[in-house]
Amino acid sequence: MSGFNKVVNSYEEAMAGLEDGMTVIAGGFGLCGIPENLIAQIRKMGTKELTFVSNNCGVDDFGLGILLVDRQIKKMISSYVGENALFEKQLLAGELEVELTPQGTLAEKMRAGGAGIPAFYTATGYGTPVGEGKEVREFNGRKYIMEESITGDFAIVKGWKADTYGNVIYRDTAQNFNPMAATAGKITVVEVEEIVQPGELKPTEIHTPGIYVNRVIKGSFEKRIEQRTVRQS
Amino acid sequence: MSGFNKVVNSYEEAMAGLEDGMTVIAGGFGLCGIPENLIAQIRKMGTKELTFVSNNCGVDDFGLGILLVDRQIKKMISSYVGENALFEKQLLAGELEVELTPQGTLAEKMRAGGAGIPAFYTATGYGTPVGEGKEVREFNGRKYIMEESITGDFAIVKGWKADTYGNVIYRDTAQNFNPMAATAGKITVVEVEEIVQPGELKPTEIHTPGIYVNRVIKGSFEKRIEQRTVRQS
Amino acid sequence: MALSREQIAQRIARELEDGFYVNLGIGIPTLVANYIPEGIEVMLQSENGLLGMGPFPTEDEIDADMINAGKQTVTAATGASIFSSAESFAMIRGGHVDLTVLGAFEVDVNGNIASWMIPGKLIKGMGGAMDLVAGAENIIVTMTHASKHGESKLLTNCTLPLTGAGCIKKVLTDLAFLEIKDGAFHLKERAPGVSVEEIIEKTEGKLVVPEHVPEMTFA
Amino acid sequence: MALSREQIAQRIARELEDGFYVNLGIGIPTLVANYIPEGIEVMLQSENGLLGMGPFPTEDEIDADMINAGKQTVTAATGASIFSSAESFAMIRGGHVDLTVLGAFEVDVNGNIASWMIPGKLIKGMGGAMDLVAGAENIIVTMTHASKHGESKLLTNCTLPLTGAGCIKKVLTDLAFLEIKDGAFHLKERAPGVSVEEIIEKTEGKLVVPEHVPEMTFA
Repeated sequence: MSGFNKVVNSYEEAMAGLEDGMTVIAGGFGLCGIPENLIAQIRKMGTKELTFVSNNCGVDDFGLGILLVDRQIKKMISSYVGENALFEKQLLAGELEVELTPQGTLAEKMRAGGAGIPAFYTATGYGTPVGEGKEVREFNGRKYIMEESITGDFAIVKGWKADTYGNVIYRDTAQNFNPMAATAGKITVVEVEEIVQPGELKPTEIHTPGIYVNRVIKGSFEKRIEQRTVRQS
Repeated sequence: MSGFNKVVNSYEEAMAGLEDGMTVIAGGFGLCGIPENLIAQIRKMGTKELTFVSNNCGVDDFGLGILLVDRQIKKMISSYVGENALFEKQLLAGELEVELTPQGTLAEKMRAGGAGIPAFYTATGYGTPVGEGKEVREFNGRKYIMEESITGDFAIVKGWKADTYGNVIYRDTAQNFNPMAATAGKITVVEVEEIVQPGELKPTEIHTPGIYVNRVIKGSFEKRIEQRTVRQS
Repeated sequence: MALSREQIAQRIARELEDGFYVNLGIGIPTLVANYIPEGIEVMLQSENGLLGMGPFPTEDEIDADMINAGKQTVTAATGASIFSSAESFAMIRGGHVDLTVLGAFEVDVNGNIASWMIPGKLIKGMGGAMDLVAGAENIIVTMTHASKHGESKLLTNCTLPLTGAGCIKKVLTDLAFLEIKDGAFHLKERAPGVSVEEIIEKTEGKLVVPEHVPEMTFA
Repeated sequence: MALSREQIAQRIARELEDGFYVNLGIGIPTLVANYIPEGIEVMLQSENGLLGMGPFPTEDEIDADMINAGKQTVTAATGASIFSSAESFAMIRGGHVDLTVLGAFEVDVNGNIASWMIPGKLIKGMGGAMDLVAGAENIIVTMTHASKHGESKLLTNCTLPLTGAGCIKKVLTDLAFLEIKDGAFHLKERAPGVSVEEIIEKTEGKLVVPEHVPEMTFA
């Protein structure tokens, strides 16, 4: 078996090594493109005191929200949270810490983390509570703040198709934060809808090259819709 | 005609507005994926005192090298230059300025320029001549230098296919610096081998979204090979 | 009379130009898409990673992998591109979006905007709003001119925590269209039947009123 | 006897592990690809934007759009991915490449490396070398132990402008395999028939020599 075969056959194996107190970077936007089965596995494992870096925190009974039930999350680094009642309750009770981060800054922090860039400057958040305590510097007459990158002990990612080498493509807007998350984990686990053989994905269409990926697992997905909006046909 | 139709029909139109003293960011690696006809047009226009940001400077009679003949280039920002005799002559005579920049830093400077990030930190070049005069800062016990981003008055890019809206895909390793260059020009001009209708490129396979592109032109290309290496079949 | 939500959207739509890439915030800004003038094409950018947002899907077209930044199911328009959040905010932060329309709680004479946080209330987060206001050259803020209790939202200094500093140049309220420059609101247009006096009364920050203030007209 | 180019490549190849992503510099490092041990698969990263570099093309397969970092025509291996220069150096700078092999003019006891610039000679540029040495955890430098005039290239302090500071831990010369730690070269192996005395004589920087220095063997 090739040293590049990243496929694992159980969710236990997929999340092996996750320990209390670790930082986990998760892909997804709202409930779209979230690694729902990897999250469910973390619920099952009961790992505690986790820090999650994720744009959102799911809803009451789906996505990262399910990790609130047994208080598995210590801290969220997110741009928008609170689509669920339990989150609010734990936040107000001081049982949960939140570090609100502008969405674009969050995406760039993950990318920078994966790319060996420890910090960058952005105008986003200058003069706001987000900029408080951060270094301010002027470039070409405009003020910017310094933001540091983020890496995780684990990254959990939802792809569409992967080959056994861990090359991944995403489907439509389920891409979102997943490619950056994939680069920023010490151990990156990708769950996908379909696993194909190396060579089946076109080299120029691969969104996440296998070099970033440690484990690949095939799952089946509920893909819950948050805001079902339709027009008359 | 749609306001999104970026197609121009002559190289004069493609490079209209280029003036003496401007900065031009060019895609390409060696002679691979270079905007050869846009470069030829600049030669024809005779524009002078140009600063080029490009990984290389072509060869004697092809690529950016042809702009040396009439001394159109004032300065090169590149990671590797001097594959041609004229370059060496002008450099030694002090007629040409070169700012050598590590290849990865150069790629990131272009990306940052297009992405509104004025500066970032990298370990690349710390403790070397590249780091001299640059701010040094420690993150997690390691030393990094601050590098500022680059933008250009023009970006000249070689794509494979574009639709009329300016969405571009690149072919194989002719991608290289082109996607970053495309984001970093005030006016971005893309020459391609084929222009297709909007909707013909799959949304998730587009490498450069049309929002970055101002003009698209169809060209025909020599695609010269620098190092022809073969194996016996 | 104060503008309706639809009239606000209609008025904003007049700021659109052919070939604009536009980001529309949640709420009233979203309605702008319904009033794009004849002969003008715009492409809608949705910050979760879609350039070229189409209409809502039909029942048959619904796809959980195809949503907008408001988490609503959408379709892709012809010529759309789909990309990562990092790429999406590279576009936004890099100033490539031609127009951003978003709501706010307060704006002030220095172009500051507060739109995401009311101390004492639960804070849900800023989402992409801080990136949008920091990245765009051309922003229209839309909001009611005053609170239900008659307190002005166009201030000398924002009282709420900011979303962005010194970045707003155009405000459309239910009463007026104003530009912000040189430390003042400049009254440009008033809603049909709304008096200059009412606007003066409901604007706490410095207001510059020209001799003639045209009334907006709606078909 | 000093190692041949092929023997150097063979010895480096023994450092490969199954599943390694490897960047091979121009020159001798490129030859390593010819000696990948049985039962081991590696993927070659080429910094112009190719992960999974295959062999040179046949005459029929030659394609100007398919080159490696040495600007040679190449092919893509099965399972390859192709991407931009920014993505390629994100991989490199981010430490995702398992092994980097490159040449040098000098290395010193502090892990400094000089490989790109000889003052007074024409400077062509560093290409990707500075990114490669700054980004990789695991680097093997390969070079001759001494110049043609017998001057050591394993120094107390590099004399030429650096490519990277404090980043080199392993050096393979034509005479020996050495590790750099705690401010010294540690002699690990010697070329067949090369005496420890010769290595001591040709190493200017502090050299730690263990009691027994095994001789490399080649099939």
